[in-house]
Amino acid sequence: MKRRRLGRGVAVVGAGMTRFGSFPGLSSRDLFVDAFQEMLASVDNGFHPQDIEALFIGNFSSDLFEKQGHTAPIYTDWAGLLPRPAVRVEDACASGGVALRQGIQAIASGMYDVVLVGGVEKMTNLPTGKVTDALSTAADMAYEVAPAGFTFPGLYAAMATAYMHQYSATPETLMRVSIKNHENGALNPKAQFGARIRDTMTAKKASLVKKGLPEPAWQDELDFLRDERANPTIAWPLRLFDCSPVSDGAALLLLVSEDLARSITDKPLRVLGTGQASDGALHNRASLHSIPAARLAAQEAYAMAGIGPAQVRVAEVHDCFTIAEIMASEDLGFFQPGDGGLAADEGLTARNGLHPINTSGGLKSKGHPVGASGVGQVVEIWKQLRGEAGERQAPGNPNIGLVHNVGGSGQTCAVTIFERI
Amino acid sequence: MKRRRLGRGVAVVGAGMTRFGSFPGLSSRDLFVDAFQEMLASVDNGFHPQDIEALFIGNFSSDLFEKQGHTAPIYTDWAGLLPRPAVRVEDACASGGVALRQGIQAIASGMYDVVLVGGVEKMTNLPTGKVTDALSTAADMAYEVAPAGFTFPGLYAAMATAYMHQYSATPETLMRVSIKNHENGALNPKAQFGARIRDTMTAKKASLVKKGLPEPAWQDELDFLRDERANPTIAWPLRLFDCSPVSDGAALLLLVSEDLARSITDKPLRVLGTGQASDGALHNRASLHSIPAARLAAQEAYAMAGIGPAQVRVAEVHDCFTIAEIMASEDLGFFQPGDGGLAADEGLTARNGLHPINTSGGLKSKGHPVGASGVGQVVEIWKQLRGEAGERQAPGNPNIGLVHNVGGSGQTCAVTIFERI
Amino acid sequence: MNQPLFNHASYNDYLSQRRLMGSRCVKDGALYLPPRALCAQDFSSEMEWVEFRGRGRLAAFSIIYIGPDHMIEAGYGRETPYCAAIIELEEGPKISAQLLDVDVFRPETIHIGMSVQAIYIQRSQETVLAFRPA
Amino acid sequence: MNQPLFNHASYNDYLSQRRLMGSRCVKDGALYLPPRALCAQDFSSEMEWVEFRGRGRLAAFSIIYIGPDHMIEAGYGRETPYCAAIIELEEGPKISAQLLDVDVFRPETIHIGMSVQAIYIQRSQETVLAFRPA
Ligand SMILES: [Zn+2]
Ligand SMILES: [Zn+2]
Repeated sequence: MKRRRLGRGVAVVGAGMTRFGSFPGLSSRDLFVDAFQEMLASVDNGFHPQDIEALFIGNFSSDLFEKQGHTAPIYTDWAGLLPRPAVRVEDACASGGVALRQGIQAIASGMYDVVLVGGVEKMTNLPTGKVTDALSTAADMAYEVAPAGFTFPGLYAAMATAYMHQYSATPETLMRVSIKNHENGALNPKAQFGARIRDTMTAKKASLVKKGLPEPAWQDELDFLRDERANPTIAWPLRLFDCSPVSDGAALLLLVSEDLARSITDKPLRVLGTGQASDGALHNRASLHSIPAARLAAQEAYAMAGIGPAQVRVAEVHDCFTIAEIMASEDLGFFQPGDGGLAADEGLTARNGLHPINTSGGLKSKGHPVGASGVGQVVEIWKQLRGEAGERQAPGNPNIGLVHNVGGSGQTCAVTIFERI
Repeated sequence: MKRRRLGRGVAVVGAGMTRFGSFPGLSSRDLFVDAFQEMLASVDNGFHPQDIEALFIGNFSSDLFEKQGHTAPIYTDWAGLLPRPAVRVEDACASGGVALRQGIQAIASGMYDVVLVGGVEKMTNLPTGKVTDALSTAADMAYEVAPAGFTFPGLYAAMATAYMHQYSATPETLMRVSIKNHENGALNPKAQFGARIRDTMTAKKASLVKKGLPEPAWQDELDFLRDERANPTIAWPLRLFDCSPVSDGAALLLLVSEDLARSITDKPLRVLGTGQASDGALHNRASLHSIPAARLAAQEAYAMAGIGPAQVRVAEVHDCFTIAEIMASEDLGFFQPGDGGLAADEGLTARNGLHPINTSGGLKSKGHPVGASGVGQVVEIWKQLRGEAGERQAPGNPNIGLVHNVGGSGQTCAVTIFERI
Repeated sequence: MNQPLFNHASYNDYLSQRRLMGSRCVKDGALYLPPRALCAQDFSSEMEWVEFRGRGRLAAFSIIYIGPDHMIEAGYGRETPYCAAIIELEEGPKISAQLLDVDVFRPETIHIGMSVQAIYIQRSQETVLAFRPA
Repeated sequence: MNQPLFNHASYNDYLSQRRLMGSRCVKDGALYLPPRALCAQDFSSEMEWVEFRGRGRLAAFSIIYIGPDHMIEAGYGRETPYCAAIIELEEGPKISAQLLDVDVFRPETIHIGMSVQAIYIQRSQETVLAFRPA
């Protein structure tokens, strides 16, 4: 593994995001401006918005979701930042994580000292069927979607069958990931779902009883999640609560060259390492029970950072589906191949576990406005490493955090590691 | 104007493109592979494709044109370059020129030594009405297209009325730009239109006579272009021959850190300067008879290059419409505001003129596969500065060339300057 | 603070009431049409609604023979072209809109600088801002 | 050199003749299904057509209850789910296709590793490659 270097250091000095959710009447430019205002408010010390020199914005498909292309200059205009150069970056659901890398490279190149990195998606204007179709375009339409009828839940479900076949994991393991992420999300005011699955179950029970229907015999969340009526199958073996929702949202980061960082905030995050890799359609991969591009991206990021997985104290991983979080926990080296499921069962990825994963609630509970997700992950790492995550703060004053952002079923993966300095 | 610098030098050492045109049965990945093979063949000295470390690919909207998103890893796969990181860059018709800037920044950052920069668009699968609608998404759908019914020809036509009102130019000036670019394109085997307008006129005359119809009284090309039947109005004052066509095509460049350049080719082009700027919807601009973002991008590129317009020996400018070339020739400083039309009338932008513009035929005659156009411009500069442009070679052994790539009606402009070293 | 959000949805709501409403920065008076939530001059988000009179002058235009889908559905085409225009309002902001009641077959009769007045038209169940000569 | 281009259009043409055709690199024998024009191993463009036998084994699958538009149009839905599968062909390449003639309501009866055989089905006027248990 070649060890890559940046020409100069890059730091995150500000971060903001909208709540993720469904916001009728708000367009993507409204969301962008909301996140921009929160980002501005996050900056501790002196900073003037006019110091921003360029924008790099991840967005999967405003083309299909809002019938609007060429959005980067629109957001720039609406944020009052004309005539700054503005670039839209697209790698499906990894658009945000890849936009972050463009911002990092732009500063390291010496061209710019201060850049804005963003991610935004407005998905809920379309009916669900059209959303499914739009998301399908992140897979190979000619060779995955058209002939096989694969959808995104279907592709991850196929990985789940391969994983379960290889390692004898069960659907209950997937359910525990969902339960854990909803626990975390319930503590995150920015999350789309504010309820723990236990609360959802209790509310549903009460509602059924109120309607004069028999009270379901759910003993615990697993019982609830095993019930086809409560948790219908979307793409076997994945059910509704294995899937992240359809969301609107925006997230923004302020990046500067490292020498400027302390003039802007007392607790900057330094970019320690970053990696990215690509892959073909799911069927073309050597492994169907892990995401090879994630392994390569992580290796590159670790090599650049000069650390290993054991030093990562908190991680936001791309849990578009529950199986994805389990594979990620292995692909990132937190657990051996095949042990990710066991780790989830044993609570090792909980907030107070050995490897806290998705303290934000993850895409599953926080929401998944696809182009914004990779940037939203960094917003959580920003809060965790600065000790500002409130009730969901991971213990032990974590100083190193990682984000793992996957596009499609793994055709793209970007991994970036941050250290509080 | 802040003078920007790159952390290290960047050079173009290879370039290739497909012919631009309408190619039924060829998808964008076929076009990409074609251009990739020609790029590989263009490299003089030792180079192995596996040395490519990352890809930056401009594409406006495969989402709408081909119903396929997340194309960057697909092209990477089809070119045999997995698992290289691959980034799609979108700024409407400036996607190619902006992708080039990402490649430049990636090398200057120290992250990569060898990158592939590409642009690709497959437009001709859709019927013309759908193409018009897809291109409209590069304007503000809510505030330009929906209320006013503006199309892209319409927006440039509005600039033409503002220009003509300001400077008393006439439609004949626009026609002379078209005639000149078709003259150049007729000498470019990669051009969509292989015929000079005079040849088209002669052929049309012959065809009418053959059908037993009266011979039209066209004395010259201007007569022909003034005839509504031969050259129908699309968006007054712009007619068919003022507009670039709907095209398929791909173009690719090999970029390396400057210290590697001579090991790969004997005649590399160094990136001397680059600039980019953004703007709002057309109606929001201070000037309607020039493109402010182009002026700013050019100023930034000149400042970085340490040269002025007089030193540019050959330029490819974004003539999506004839009026755009005239405004570009002023925005880039080749002529004073209002003198661009006169310069076109006097032939100063012809191949052997003071400021040769669009020796390739420009978007007008070479074709305009929107995401590929900004990269295709660099392919022409590559040929001109290396003295490999054949019959359309600009005289005087030009050593400095410029590309000017506009997105939308000027919401984005990227300008990059190259020097043969 | 229970006023409508300064965005496109509110702008359209006002248009359906035949009112042309933008926003004004309370701090520096900058005017935005369509309305914005954030001032591009000073990044203030203290905005107030302001009604525009709808009077202005023609800044640029085109007669469009091949329109987008929604204009074709509205009956426009090669034999029935329409005038798309940029209007500079008296209050300062410029805006794109259809210019009606002009002779689209004699564009030389349409003059940049001519005075225009806002009107409200119905197009596929929506109220749309347009202009006509004043 | 007058052979069909090694691309999707040709692949589909062959499918409509109920033939499963890919490409093989003449220099190093690398196999591509669907066909490619450029070899990812040695960047050679010297390719030849090769016919696949259509026999393979199941590598991964899902039973899909909410499909994309074209599958809904083909009659699939919540009450009529279908099996989307990844098949590893005997010759090596893997491919995505529908797996028919399996009990979609008892997915435990569908086994990774089971032998499958290509069939050709008609879906909205196109010939589509699918598989069934061998
Ligand atoms: Zn203000
Ligand atoms: Zn080979």
